[in-house]
Amino acid sequence: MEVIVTADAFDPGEEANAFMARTAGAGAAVTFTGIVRSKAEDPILALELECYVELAESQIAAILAEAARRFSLIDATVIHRHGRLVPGEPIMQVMTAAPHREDAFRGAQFLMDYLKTDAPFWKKEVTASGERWVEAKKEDDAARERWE
Amino acid sequence: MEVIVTADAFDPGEEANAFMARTAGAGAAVTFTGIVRSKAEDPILALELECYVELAESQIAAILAEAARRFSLIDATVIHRHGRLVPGEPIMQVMTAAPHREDAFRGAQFLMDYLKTDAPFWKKEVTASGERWVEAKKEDDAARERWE
Amino acid sequence: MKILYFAWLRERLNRNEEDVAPPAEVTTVGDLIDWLAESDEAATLAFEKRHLIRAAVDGRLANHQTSIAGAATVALFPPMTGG
Amino acid sequence: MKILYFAWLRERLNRNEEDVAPPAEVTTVGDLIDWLAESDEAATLAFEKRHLIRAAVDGRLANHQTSIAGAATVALFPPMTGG
Repeated sequence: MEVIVTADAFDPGEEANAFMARTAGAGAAVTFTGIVRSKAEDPILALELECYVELAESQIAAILAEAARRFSLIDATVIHRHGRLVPGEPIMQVMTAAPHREDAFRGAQFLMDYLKTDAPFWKKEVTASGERWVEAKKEDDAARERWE
Repeated sequence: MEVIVTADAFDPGEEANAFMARTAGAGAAVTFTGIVRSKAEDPILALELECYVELAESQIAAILAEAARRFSLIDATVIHRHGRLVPGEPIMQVMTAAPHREDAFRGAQFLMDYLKTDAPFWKKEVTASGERWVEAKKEDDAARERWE
Repeated sequence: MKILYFAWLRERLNRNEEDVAPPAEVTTVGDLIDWLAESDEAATLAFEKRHLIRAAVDGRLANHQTSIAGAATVALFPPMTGG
Repeated sequence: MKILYFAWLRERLNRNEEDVAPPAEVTTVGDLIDWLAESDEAATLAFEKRHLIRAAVDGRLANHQTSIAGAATVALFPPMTGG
């Protein structure tokens, strides 16, 4: 179980390989990568991620422990960046390993749904015409609630 | 949309990076990697994957097209090995990219469920005491049926 | 007509493929399985669990009711276990 | 007691953190928000959408009913948008 909250860029594939290398006995590994997206009709120059680092680390550790317990994960890792990112850059990555695929998938989905609503990060989009804070989405609350 | 049916080993992280590099505009990428598993209580020496290559390629292409349609995937790739593999080696990998995470996750799960039951591969486990064909699982049929 | 065999069906029959010329009354995959099962003792045994045999006709997944009229290649195999 | 602010709450208040000494009757996160909102005009505006303010007390997520008795650090922030 590993939590990495960092201002540094990471290599998604390299991290996935390192994760799988240390996860012996798993038949299934799922990786989710969140990427800075810029829509053609409404381009952004950058995404600024603010973070309450100490709380992020403890919250993610707690969510990981709960995911491991619920879905019998052999291992799981969350990497989450903060600071200024540009379109195309990976924001965060969740990796899960389990004996069978359904647990690996559900573990990763659970982690994502909780991270969206319960990890102290705030996104601000920087556009040519100014800056705007990303609003929390009702769908994210609903997605999280399905696990209650 | 890419289908790779091959006897050669592949690098899971490198393939994931290449996939993400060619998938502009996606906010979410999901990678599932299936790995040869050896249980401590019943170790295997190798996994032999037999394949009807032409049918595998056309079937996987059809499943990919259906997944892209259902889940609005921006891109998706399936890599599936055949031949002799040893424990710890990646057997196959599914990658999906979508604007939002739920579609990327569901697309990858859909692909996995269909590959399990509808792609012409057959697994044989080689153990110290002999060889045995892996039997198809009822759960896999059930998993597939949820999408019907 | 070329028949391809895979996995334990291939092993039990001890051949990867064969060319056959089934009689006119063999019109479906199911008919073909029944006809092949009568070839010899190995075939009778190999096709014993008839309901487990899956098929593809000219490179498309098929079932026991699928017609084999005009088919060049029929593949027969156990349930798939890929992924 | 140290108060930390994040995201648009931090921007509207124009400060990352501050040290405060709330009176004895301020016992919960909700009380603290109401008390801070009275500090000045910027604070009144920043805390206007009271129901949107989330909190953590000494590094644990909290709600408006959570006690702040003996707390060293209270963080206040808008709904989280990570992941």
